[in-house]
Amino acid sequence: MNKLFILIIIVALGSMLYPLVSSFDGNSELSSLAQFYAQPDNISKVNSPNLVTAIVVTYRGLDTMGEVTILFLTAAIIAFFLKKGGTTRTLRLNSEIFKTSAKLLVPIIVMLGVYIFINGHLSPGGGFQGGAVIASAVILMLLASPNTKLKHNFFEALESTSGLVFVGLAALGALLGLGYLDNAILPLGEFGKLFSAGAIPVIYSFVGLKVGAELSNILNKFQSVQSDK
Amino acid sequence: MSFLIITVLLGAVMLAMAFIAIYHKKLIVAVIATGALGLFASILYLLLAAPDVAMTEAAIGSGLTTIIFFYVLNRIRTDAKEEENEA
Amino acid sequence: MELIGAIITLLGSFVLLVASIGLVRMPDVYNRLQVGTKATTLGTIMSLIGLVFLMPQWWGKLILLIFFVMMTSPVSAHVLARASYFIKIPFSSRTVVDKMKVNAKAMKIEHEKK
Amino acid sequence: MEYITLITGFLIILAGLWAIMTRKNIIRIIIGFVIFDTGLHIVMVSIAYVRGGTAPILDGSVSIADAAQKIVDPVPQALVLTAIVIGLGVTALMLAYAMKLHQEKKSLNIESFKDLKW
Repeated sequence: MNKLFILIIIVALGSMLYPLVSSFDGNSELSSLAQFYAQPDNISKVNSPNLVTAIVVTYRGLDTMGEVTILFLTAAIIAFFLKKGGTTRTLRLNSEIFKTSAKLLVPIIVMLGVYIFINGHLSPGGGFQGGAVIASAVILMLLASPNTKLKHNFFEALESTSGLVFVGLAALGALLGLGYLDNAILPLGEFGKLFSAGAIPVIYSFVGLKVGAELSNILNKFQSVQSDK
Repeated sequence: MSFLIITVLLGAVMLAMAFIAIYHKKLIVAVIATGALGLFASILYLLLAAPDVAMTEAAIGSGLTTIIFFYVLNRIRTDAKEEENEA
Repeated sequence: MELIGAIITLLGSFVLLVASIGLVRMPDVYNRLQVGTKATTLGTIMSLIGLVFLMPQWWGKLILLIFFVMMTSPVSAHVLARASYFIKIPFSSRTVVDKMKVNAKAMKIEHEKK
Repeated sequence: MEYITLITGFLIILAGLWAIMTRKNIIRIIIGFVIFDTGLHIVMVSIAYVRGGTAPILDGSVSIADAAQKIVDPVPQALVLTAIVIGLGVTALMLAYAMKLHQEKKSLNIESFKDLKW
């Protein structure tokens, strides 16, 4: 009876979604907003080849700021909830092969993450992807040797500093009279080179550091409440 | 045309993965199926010309989410064992 | 040049095909892991070497990729096999030698008292 | 192609909703939320697709002048990019709650949490 009721609700929702499918006839051209972003004048004003990066950092920069705030809040709440249990932990020793290869791989993966968010305005990638890659390097390190104490203060200091620099760079644009989160506070440079697109690589690098530190913090919290038996 | 076939196949596999994730008896298999759903979704994003989204989904949706689920499952399993020992 | 690259890539894909047949044919987890790692690593590396011949301007990236495959794939299979040994997944009935049995007791160790 | 992905996305959304509403185990409800998220992202990205378009990255193949004719819509992609990262944070938060609930009641069944019912 209960399931029948739920089924009716879902079928009703599906029939509400049906007109969206039947009236959708595919896009043959861009929407007006995207055409505004893709105009040659506006592209040369931002000077970033990757338009997604331009939108995330500059046009919709406030959204990114709110997103980073939400991530910070979830990390803080998780840290508040998961206090470390004081139990004795019995773990199997990892094999030497795994430990050695993890030691070799972790710096390379961190370097790959840094490469991804530094080149975020030239190729696919950016702060969020790079942060996720850095967090996966941290999880590899934690899996290989579960007793490593991550330097908690270091991660928190990194996260706070990057957040402050992000907000500071955003406010600098307003102070210079260009607009909040404008990227023209640094020289725009040549299209398609590494040092171009004004403040976009700088801002995205700090976003990447912040996201990486936050995700690492969350994973470290989840790892430290384990009690393997 | 080949893109069309690949898309249909991917969609069918994704629906099957969602079904497994909902109805399989073992929680571990359900979590793995969720991760596989994320991985197939990242291929779909690549076909839809969104490489940025595909990278994010591959790193987060199939990697980190699965690992967090496994940490929680491990913790819950050990808790349940302790309870059995006491009782 | 292109012919050599194509032949090496074809050989690599043949090795991959053999690996996928072996995945179905093998009796237990450990044999499947061995097939799925050794043959897959060789096949991937051979395909990448063939690509070096086909696209000579990508050789740096491709050699980096080969290095990554050689670093990650065997190690992950090793860790998987080890974990499945410790949670006592049974061998197939035809297994004769179990060299891990000797030091299984020495593997447990106490960590982190608080 | 975009029709098929759109329909797939909607079906995955409905599957996630079904999982949220019928399952009793809390972990499975969270899995339902993850499935719902994935379907929503697929719908948004497939709405952004333009027929025959390339990725919105202006390298050698796409020049600045004809960018507006060749690329797909970058705005929903940027929104989905941040939504995925938020999804990880929210999932981690829900799992932390689930862990705490299991510590309190030693049970993951949603029907054993009746403290606010009377």
